[in-house]
Amino acid sequence: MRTRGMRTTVFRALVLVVLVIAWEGVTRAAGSAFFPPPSTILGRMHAMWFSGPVGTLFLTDAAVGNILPSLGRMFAGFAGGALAGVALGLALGLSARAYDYLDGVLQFLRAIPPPALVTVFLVVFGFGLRMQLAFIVFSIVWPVLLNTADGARSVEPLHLETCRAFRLSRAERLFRVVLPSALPKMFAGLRLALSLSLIVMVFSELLPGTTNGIGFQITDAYSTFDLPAMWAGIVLLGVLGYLFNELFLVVERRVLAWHQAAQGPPG
Amino acid sequence: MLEIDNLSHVYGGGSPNAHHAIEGLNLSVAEGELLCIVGPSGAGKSTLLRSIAGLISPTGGQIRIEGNVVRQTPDNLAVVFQDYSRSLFPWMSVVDNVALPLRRKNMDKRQRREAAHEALESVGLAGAERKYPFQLSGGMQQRVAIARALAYRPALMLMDEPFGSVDAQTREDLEDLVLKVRGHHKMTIVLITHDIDESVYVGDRVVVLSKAPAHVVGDLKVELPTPRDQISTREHPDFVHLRAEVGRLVRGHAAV
Amino acid sequence: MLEIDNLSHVYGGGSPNAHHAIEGLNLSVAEGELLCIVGPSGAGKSTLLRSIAGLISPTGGQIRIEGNVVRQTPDNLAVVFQDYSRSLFPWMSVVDNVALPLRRKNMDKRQRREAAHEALESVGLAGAERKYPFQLSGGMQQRVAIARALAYRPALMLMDEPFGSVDAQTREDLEDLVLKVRGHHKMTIVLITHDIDESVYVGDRVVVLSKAPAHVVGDLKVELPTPRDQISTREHPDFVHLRAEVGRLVRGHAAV
Amino acid sequence: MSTQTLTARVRPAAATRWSRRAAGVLVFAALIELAARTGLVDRKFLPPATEIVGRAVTLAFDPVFGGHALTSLLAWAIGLGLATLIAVPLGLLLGSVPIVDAATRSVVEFLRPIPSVALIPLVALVIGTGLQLRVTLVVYASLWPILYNTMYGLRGVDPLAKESLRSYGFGAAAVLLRVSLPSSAPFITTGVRLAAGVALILTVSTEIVAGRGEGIGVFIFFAGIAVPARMIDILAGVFWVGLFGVLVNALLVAAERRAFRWHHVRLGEHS
Amino acid sequence: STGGSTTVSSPPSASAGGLEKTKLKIATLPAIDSAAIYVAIDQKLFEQEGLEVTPQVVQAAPEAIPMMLNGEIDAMFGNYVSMFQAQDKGTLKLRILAEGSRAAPDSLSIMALPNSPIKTPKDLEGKTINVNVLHNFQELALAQVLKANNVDPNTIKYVQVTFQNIMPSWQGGQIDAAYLGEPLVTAATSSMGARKILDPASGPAAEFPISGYVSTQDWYDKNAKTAAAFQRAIHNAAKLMENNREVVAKVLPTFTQIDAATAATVTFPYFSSNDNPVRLQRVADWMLEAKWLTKAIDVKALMSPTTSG
Ligand SMILES: Nc1ncnc2c1ncn2[C@@H]1O[C@H](COP(=O)(O)OP(=O)(O)OP(=O)(O)O)[C@@H](O)[C@H]1O
Ligand SMILES: Nc1ncnc2c1ncn2[C@@H]1O[C@H](COP(=O)(O)OP(=O)(O)OP(=O)(O)O)[C@@H](O)[C@H]1O
Ligand SMILES: [Mg+2]
Ligand SMILES: [Mg+2]
Repeated sequence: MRTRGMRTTVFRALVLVVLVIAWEGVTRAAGSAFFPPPSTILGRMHAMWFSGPVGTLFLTDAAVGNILPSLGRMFAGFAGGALAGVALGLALGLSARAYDYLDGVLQFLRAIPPPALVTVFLVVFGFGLRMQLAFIVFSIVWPVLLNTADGARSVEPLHLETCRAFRLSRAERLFRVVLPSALPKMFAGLRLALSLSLIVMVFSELLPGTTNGIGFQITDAYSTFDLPAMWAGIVLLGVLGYLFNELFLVVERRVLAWHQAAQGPPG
Repeated sequence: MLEIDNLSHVYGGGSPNAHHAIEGLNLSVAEGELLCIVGPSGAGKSTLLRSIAGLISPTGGQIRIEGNVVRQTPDNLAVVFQDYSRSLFPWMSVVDNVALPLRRKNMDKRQRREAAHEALESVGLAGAERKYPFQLSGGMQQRVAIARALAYRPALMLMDEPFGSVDAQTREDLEDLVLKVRGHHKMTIVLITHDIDESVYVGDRVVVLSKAPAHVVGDLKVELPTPRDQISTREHPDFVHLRAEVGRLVRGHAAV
Repeated sequence: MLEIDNLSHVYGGGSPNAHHAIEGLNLSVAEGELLCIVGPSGAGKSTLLRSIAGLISPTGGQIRIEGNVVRQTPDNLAVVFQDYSRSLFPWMSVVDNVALPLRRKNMDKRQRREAAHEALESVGLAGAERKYPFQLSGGMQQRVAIARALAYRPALMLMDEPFGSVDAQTREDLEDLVLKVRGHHKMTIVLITHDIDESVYVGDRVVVLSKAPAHVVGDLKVELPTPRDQISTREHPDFVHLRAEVGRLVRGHAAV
Repeated sequence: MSTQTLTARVRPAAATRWSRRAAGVLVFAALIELAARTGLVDRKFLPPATEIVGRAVTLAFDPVFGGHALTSLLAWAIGLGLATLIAVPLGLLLGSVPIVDAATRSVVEFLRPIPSVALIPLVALVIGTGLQLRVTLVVYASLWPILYNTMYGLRGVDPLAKESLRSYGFGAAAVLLRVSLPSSAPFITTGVRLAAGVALILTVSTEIVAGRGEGIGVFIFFAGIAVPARMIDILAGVFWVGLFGVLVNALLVAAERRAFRWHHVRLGEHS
Repeated sequence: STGGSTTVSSPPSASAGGLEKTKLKIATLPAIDSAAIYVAIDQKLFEQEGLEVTPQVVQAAPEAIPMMLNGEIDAMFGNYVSMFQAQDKGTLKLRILAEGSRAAPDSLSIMALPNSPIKTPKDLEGKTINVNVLHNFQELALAQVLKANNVDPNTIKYVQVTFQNIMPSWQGGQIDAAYLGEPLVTAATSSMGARKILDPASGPAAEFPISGYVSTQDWYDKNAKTAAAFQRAIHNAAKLMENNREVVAKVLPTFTQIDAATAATVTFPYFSSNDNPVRLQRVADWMLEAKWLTKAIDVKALMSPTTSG
């Protein structure tokens, strides 16, 4: 078990190394200013963010001033969106009434491109953090909501009958039966929402009045044609996304241990 | 305790392939009675059970429990479903599965665990508490479902072929267990079985249903000495006679 | 045809709560033989069957079919699972469920349908072809699973408590059906059952397994006259004797 | 939460359901109307719902707007179609062959959080800025919901169903196509529904940033740079986008209900 | 209703032969500054040069650079600050084909709402002001003008606010003073009673060059004669526009969101009718001073002499 885990890790690292080398080769050969080689990008990342004093864990002021606020926004938005998505999704999945009343409006909102509503957001929420959070929550809530609703609707009917036969209370049915069996599908939605929250965090930093953040640095870099800096931002997002995803999978493996074990080996 | 009045159930009513599962079924069960129901496969036995439990609403007739018309699941009821493996919650350990319904009772966490433990022990699963359902054999899962219902100590217990997946020895033990529990806690039990011997051995009464649409074609009182005993009861001349009688009824109506 | 050599299976190997389901099991089945396996609940019968079918790989020992070591699912094999309801595909009608495996045979669509239809008819489900599994009663679902295996006409058929959910009459019919099909198509059959009478009635041989970890504790040749007959065979003195013998073996080892 | 009663999961009459939906929408519209009319928000920036809808209706007969809408629709349809065609097989592969998943995971997870805005200049440079730019970005963004719902859907397939087919000698590919795919199809469809929304958003958003003259997004952009900004036009455009989203979702749900009747009937949602 | 195209003198002989390329695609912005190219089309000035020019409206200038690099367009209308940054970073080997617009008095303005405490330029210290894009010509010009007014430009906080959201942010108090261009200046004055605090295009930044028509050095090397013809047409258009508001007002509604009524009242920028490396060099020098460039740029080397009359 453990050795197999080791082997896939090594394998994955190998694939990664090969790809990065290929990337370096291709970009060097192409020599386009728009596609700097990864070594240049890494150099820039180091200079911009990771060449600080030991006291701040090598983080520079730019890193502290941009990466941390971005992460804060992202996590707050993710938490809000996930919570709202789960709550609404459960309501929609469990209650035909709630579904009927809300379906039309939610499907309408879901299709709306947030960039078109910036002015409305601005007027309703004002400049800055509140608007950014509203923006993130509004954008990431949908995958969680839809997948949770799907999960709550697809609970094994005999499980529900068992609940009714033993007259479990609503709360017990919700927390001990519906939620656990919807959990695998919810996690698919949460995993989508996690990386989406990084993306929308970048979008939210394009909004009027933003003065810091990874997304802010990316757009500022592009508007001044500092392409290595833009790529540094992109790579940072990729790395962060990768790390968050790994973290997410650890949580998922713990929470869904029964599910994976019951499913047996994949294939 | 339980009265069923002219019960009918039609699946897919209105559609061209509607299925009349039950038609004009009358039955009443006294408090504390253990009623066995036998009948051909697909007759409508499980449908009847679901109706009693208030899980489906009959398309005709009425079911009353202690005088009240069943509109939703009555209080103090436990069901052992025929599809036992699907009725267990895969994300809970065996003991949690058994303890879950006990939250309805006034019991604290420790008491619930103890009751669950005791029930599991009584069905011969003392070592399996911490396992998950998928780690158990078919027969063991079935016994978990039985333990869950037993631990609940309901006033009315509905069992749908509860011993179908266990070996002969275990089956006999479980039959005796049900008889014992019934005696201790004054439960009313409705038990569906395909085993004619079993129906006569555990039942106070055996009701034979016809092929679909199901209605009662035989209703036999079992007057064998109590406590029953696996060897002497089965050798009792009345047992042999009743068994033959039930067999005849089942066969006669299965063939129609 | 089938040889099992010192088979062992451990679930969750390495972990502290590893479970030895099978240990040092030896068994061989001749071509065309109908072998019945009986044993206590949780012994490891289903595990044995899964190993033969190549669905799990044993942690020790070897299984050979026609001389070839089983590494993956062997050709020309059919399984009736104990948890029959989950083994049916809910998105397919009953007839499609039965016809699906026939795609492995050289049959066109019409032939597959016909074969499926015929198999369903033989298990008494002629009217249910167009229904979906969830619209059937438990016993009917079980018969669909049997029909699927029968329609396939495998060289080796593995059946895990195939008649557990049907009524007495249907059960007898199905037993005779299996005997008939076996005679016509020269199948080798391994059948797990909890019904000791059944094991003696249908089996050419009855193997008794011990409690977990399972190994063979009894291996009885059944030499009853063929063709078997539900009434005369069961009255045959050898039948009564063998039945008692098997019962003793099961009980003796269940109690250990 | 009506499952405690006998009528649990029995869907009420279609008329009831539609009137409830209409009620929900009306309440929503009334809230906007009120917010604008009472001055809770400046109606310069959020005009009353009736005015928005009125403007949307006149837009429907405006051939210029029609042209914009058709352009967007085309990009949306091609993008979503391609995303589905790519993501479902890819999801089946990643979900069923762990080694491929392991090998590609770092790359996939690295790519996923890259925002499409950052990609616009790069993609534009490599493949140009026409329809292909929009379609590429739409595919890139709407791929993920389908891919993940496919992968997670596969995990939920009953192992015994898979074993059943395997035992008849079917290979891994056949089991994947005949058991795993149909069994997870309802959840994959949910992914497609999600992706349809994402694709719509991406189409319009890309147009707002880099539309090159055509598309609803361009219409919205131009309304925004007018002085004063024509909020009513922006919101009327948004209204059509939202309505289209509702329509597409309803169609997908109806198609799903037809195609996967077994799923819904078994769950007791008699339609 | 043409504005008298016959008055423009141009040597048709020059265009007759030898053009490397006659069909041009040029990226433009939906803003007044881009007017010259539309006037040139409207007045058939390109035709006279033997050119057929198709404008391609883009929503922001940086968007056009990839298009120019992959050959989708031949040239673009962009602001010098961005272009010099691109040149400096090596993203682009720049070639300026023709100058475009320069700030005219009152075409840009720092404004305050009527009830704002900001009255004089000095009051701007420490205040938040919007810009369309950070680190661009707006900041560059304002910094010079503030210095000339004894205000420390470094105390100003700039926030990037998209065009459409300037008004709501301003009214919502999220910016203290607004940095507006036309037609917003006119609109804010007339509809909100906003007061002008400072003209960022005055004093040292008077006639500040904003945007021009640029292409790549590579393209220029291959199409020198076409470039010259293009430059002539643009300059001729600018000459035409100098004393003739109508030719401009006529084209504005076709590519901007400015209606005819507004077009008649807004303040236009200056449109350059010749190329002048000296005034353009100022932009590069200020950028270097602001450390927006890593090395000096010799603007003259990027320009061609004016060939039009
Ligand atoms: N959900 C359903 N939709 C349509 N028909 C159904 C449904 N459930 C059961 N039926 C039909 O109703 C009849 C009675 O089913 P039921 O499950 O009550 O039989 P049963 O007596 O329990 O049989 P068994 O002994 O095989 O379990 C069967 O013919 C079955 O096909
Ligand atoms: N996936 C699993 N993980 C761990 N333990 C398992 C697993 N499957 C089965 N077991 C254990 O292996 C033992 C044998 O199981 P098996 O299903 O083979 O029994 P069986 O003889 O078929 O019993 P029954 O007659 O009750 O079906 C049981 O004790 C069970 O708990
Ligand atoms: Mg039943
Ligand atoms: Mg078993």
